[in-house]
Amino acid sequence: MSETPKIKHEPPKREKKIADNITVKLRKDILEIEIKPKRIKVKVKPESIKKAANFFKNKLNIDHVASVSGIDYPNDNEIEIVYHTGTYKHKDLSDLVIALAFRISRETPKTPSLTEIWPSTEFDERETYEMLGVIFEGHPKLEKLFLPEDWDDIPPLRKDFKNPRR
Amino acid sequence: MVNGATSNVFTGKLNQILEYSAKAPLRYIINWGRIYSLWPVHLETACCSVEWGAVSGPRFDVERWGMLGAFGAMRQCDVLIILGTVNRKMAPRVKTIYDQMPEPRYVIAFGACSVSGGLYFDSYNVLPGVDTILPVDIYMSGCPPRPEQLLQALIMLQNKIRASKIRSKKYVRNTEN
Amino acid sequence: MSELTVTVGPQHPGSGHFALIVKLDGDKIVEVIPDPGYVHRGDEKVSENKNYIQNIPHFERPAILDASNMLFPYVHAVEDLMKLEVPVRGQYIRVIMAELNRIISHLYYFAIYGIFVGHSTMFMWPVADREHFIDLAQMISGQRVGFAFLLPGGVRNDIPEAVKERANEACNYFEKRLIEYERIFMNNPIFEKRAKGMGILSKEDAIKLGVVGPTLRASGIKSDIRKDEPYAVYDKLDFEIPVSKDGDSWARAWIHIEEMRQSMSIIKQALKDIPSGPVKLNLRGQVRPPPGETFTRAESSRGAVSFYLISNGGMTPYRLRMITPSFRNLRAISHITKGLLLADLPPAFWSLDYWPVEADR
Amino acid sequence: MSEIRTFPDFLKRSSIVLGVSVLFIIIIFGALIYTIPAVSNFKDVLLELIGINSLFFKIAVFPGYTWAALIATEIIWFERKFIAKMQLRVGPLYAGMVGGILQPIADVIKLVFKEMISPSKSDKLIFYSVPLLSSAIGASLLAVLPVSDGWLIMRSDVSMLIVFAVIGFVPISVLLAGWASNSKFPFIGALRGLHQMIAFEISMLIAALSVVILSGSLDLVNIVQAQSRIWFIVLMPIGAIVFFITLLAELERIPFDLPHAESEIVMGHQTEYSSMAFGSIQLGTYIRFYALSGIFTTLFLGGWYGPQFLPAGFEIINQIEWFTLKTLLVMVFIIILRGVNPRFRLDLLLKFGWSRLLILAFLNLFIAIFILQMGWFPFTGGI
Repeated sequence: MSETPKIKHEPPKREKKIADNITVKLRKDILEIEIKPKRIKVKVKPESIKKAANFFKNKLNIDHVASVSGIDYPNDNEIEIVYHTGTYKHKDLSDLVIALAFRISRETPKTPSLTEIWPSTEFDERETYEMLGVIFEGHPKLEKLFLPEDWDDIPPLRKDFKNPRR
Repeated sequence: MVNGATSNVFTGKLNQILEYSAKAPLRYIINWGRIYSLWPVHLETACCSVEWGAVSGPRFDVERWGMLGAFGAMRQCDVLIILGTVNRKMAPRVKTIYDQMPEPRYVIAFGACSVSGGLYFDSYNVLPGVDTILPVDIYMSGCPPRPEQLLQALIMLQNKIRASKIRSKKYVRNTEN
Repeated sequence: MSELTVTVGPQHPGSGHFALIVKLDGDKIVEVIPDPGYVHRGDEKVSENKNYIQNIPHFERPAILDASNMLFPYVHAVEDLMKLEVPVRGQYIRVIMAELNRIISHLYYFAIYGIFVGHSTMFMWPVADREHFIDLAQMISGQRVGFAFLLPGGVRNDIPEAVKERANEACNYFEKRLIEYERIFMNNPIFEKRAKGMGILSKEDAIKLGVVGPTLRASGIKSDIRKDEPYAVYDKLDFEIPVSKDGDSWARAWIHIEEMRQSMSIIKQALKDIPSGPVKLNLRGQVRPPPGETFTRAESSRGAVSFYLISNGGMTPYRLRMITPSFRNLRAISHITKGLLLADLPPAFWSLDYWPVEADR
Repeated sequence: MSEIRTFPDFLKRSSIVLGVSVLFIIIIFGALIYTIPAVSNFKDVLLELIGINSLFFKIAVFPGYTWAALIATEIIWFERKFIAKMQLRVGPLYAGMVGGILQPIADVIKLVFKEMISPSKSDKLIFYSVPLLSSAIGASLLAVLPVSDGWLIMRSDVSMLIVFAVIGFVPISVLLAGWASNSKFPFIGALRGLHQMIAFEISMLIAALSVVILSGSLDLVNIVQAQSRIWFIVLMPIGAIVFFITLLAELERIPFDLPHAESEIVMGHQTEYSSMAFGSIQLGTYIRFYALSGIFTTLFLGGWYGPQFLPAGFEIINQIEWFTLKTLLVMVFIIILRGVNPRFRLDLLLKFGWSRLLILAFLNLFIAIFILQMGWFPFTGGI
């Protein structure tokens, strides 16, 4: 992965403007930025996730997180975590979904929790914790949400999870 | 033999005599009462509860057979309808609820998921059918079953009860003798 | 500290498929801790083992009373990756089914709301009227609730001719019934006393918690994916989005009533404007998106439902995350029930239209 | 000794008690026969004791327990059927020949032969005595209920006070049930019941007091006789409304069914009761339903008197029929209210009870005094 952010496809105007804004302000933290109509995906370094989130919230008016998704990549030995964010306050951007993605190591999956910045991530981070085993540091209540209390297998959404029923 | 549990000085062996002489008509009456008064427990385990709502609604109206809409406390209930998937977190709760119900009690497995796991047969968190933890009386296929199917299941259950014998000893659980 | 902890659910007439751990001080709620997971079936993992067509019935099971709306973002995601253009008639039929489903789902909402405030007639009436719309959906798709009607590339079959007449009949009948609902339920003085000013979710909190759907609109934010990011043919249809400023339980119920009115108007318009032509693309069973990822949204009856699909070009999805509205509204339960009385717990949390199966997936 | 599991088991275990009570009854009857002077023949004595004019017949059959139980069970059927019609349904249909009329009987049979469960840490004695207490409260109200001029079980100078004294036991039975169950939801339900009944009982008493002031008597028979020309509901509509609302609260009917609100606290104080224990609580509630509707008829609807404006042909309807008709109408009205109303909340209920109903009740009391002082009501003290 290169140091300078690169842009895929020919981007639409409005999205490009926002992407440029992000690129200028977070130049050092961004690995890659992907633009599609109404969708922007910003890949950042894992250590600068809090900085990026703060920038999103304060400068771009991103006020809520739709979901926290975790994707397991056993071949790269990494887990990608994607925060899909959006805004209600900013009427013009209501159709825009900005994804904030970063990859962490599969063996020691640790990342700071974003619950302080976006309280709406609480349950999503808990779900990612139990489904992929990602530990969100600073989360107020990092416990099991959906899985049974006596779950003793590895997190089920990891690709090497062997389904006992299949 | 005369002992305190079966007879006493006032009634002698009257209980036993009554029990033997009145067995056949009594059985008919008791079974008739049970047939038309099946109260279900209010337990929703998954999405089939939508169709349960339709069954207790006006078009299918299960109250025609004396079955109330879902009933609050399981202490007064007779039927446990497993409305859909039972997963590993729900399974101990379902078992507890079944244990708390008074005898005689019946179980209807409503929908493919509660019969065999259904659409989720290969899920890591779903039981392969509720009969792994409970004795099931009636199985209903469908995902979700149509409301008419529950009416059919109800009539099947009624026929089952009608043919059953009354056994007074069956309900004694924790006795020494 | 004289705190009493009661567990409401999973076997409780006022909970459904999940549990609420309620801490009480006297009759006042100190804290409500939701305990979901009683219907968690591992949909996201299961979907990784099934191909794109087999997955269709899977994704409507989480909210089976809202089947077509749940499938909308899924088929969009597959179509987006495969670059498919759906025939216009197919899109119109999709919209008709989605709006029928919205009415069916909202009526179920009112049925359960009635039971939760002890109004048994309000359970029976919506369930009775729901059957009319189920009949319509059954005419179109052949199933009562789980239609599996939307496919990547269109819909499964064309609508029969008689639907138009029957739909108009049902809508005209139901418009009158809605007035009766308002009379017996919404404007009932006891219900007004119990719902107005109860379970308030302010505009700021709604934004902060990121809630969706009628809950969000009741808090005064005009947000609806059908308007914000028009999909299918929603940009060609004329409809309003009801918004309330109160943010209480009553406002949330009122939004549902108004949305049913709008849905009926959409169905009527769509049936009038529907062009002729094919209803689906002939994919010859080749539903196999190229590698890539996409994030699609649609407005289900409970709010925005989103699918995040990552394909590696295989027969099955590499990772498919479904973000359901109930899971997002789960965030609001402990927020709005704080400080209420125990008696208000079931009506307050049900006003969010929280469907546990959908939240647990 | 094994635990009591079913109702027949219960009967077996309690057969000693039954035997002793049968013995007592024989002794008492024997003593009565012995003490009655001028014993002409056995048939007369039997008629005296259990004939249609005897006290035994009145207590056991009409207007006593059997009659009330019959009305109670059939009102359950009627309620289910009527509510079903309001809700566009059919209701009970197949149990019994005519529209499922035997539905409550089926329920009772099933409940009798069901297993009896008591929670392991419950207070067994209190737990099993509450169903009996509940039935007893309902039944003892029947004692003073005047169905007609001559037909009542017991005439007392203070029969209205007896009614209120007996009603005072209801909160106690509710509290005992909740306490003895040793479970959370019954406990909350019991406390709710206690709150609700105490809040409404005072208004109820004051509303009834205005009737006493006008009629000048605490005797229910005199109260009815005072209404031979004009019913008290015409003179004191506010009092009638207050009494009716408090009646609903006392009977735990919707919209005041908070003590056993299903969606909130499962079944309230009845949650842990199974089998016939639950059945007799329900039966007691429905007998109380009948008895209190009868009290309302007595106090405000002119008891056994028909309306005065009716043409002559209606004289064939006798007093008992008028009373039953009016009582049933009151019951039907209460059932209709169940179909169209949601449930109240406790704080609203208490506010309503203490700040509205009490004031209205006092207002009504002043109206009654005013009417009396102005001499507009000349029939005080009966005719």
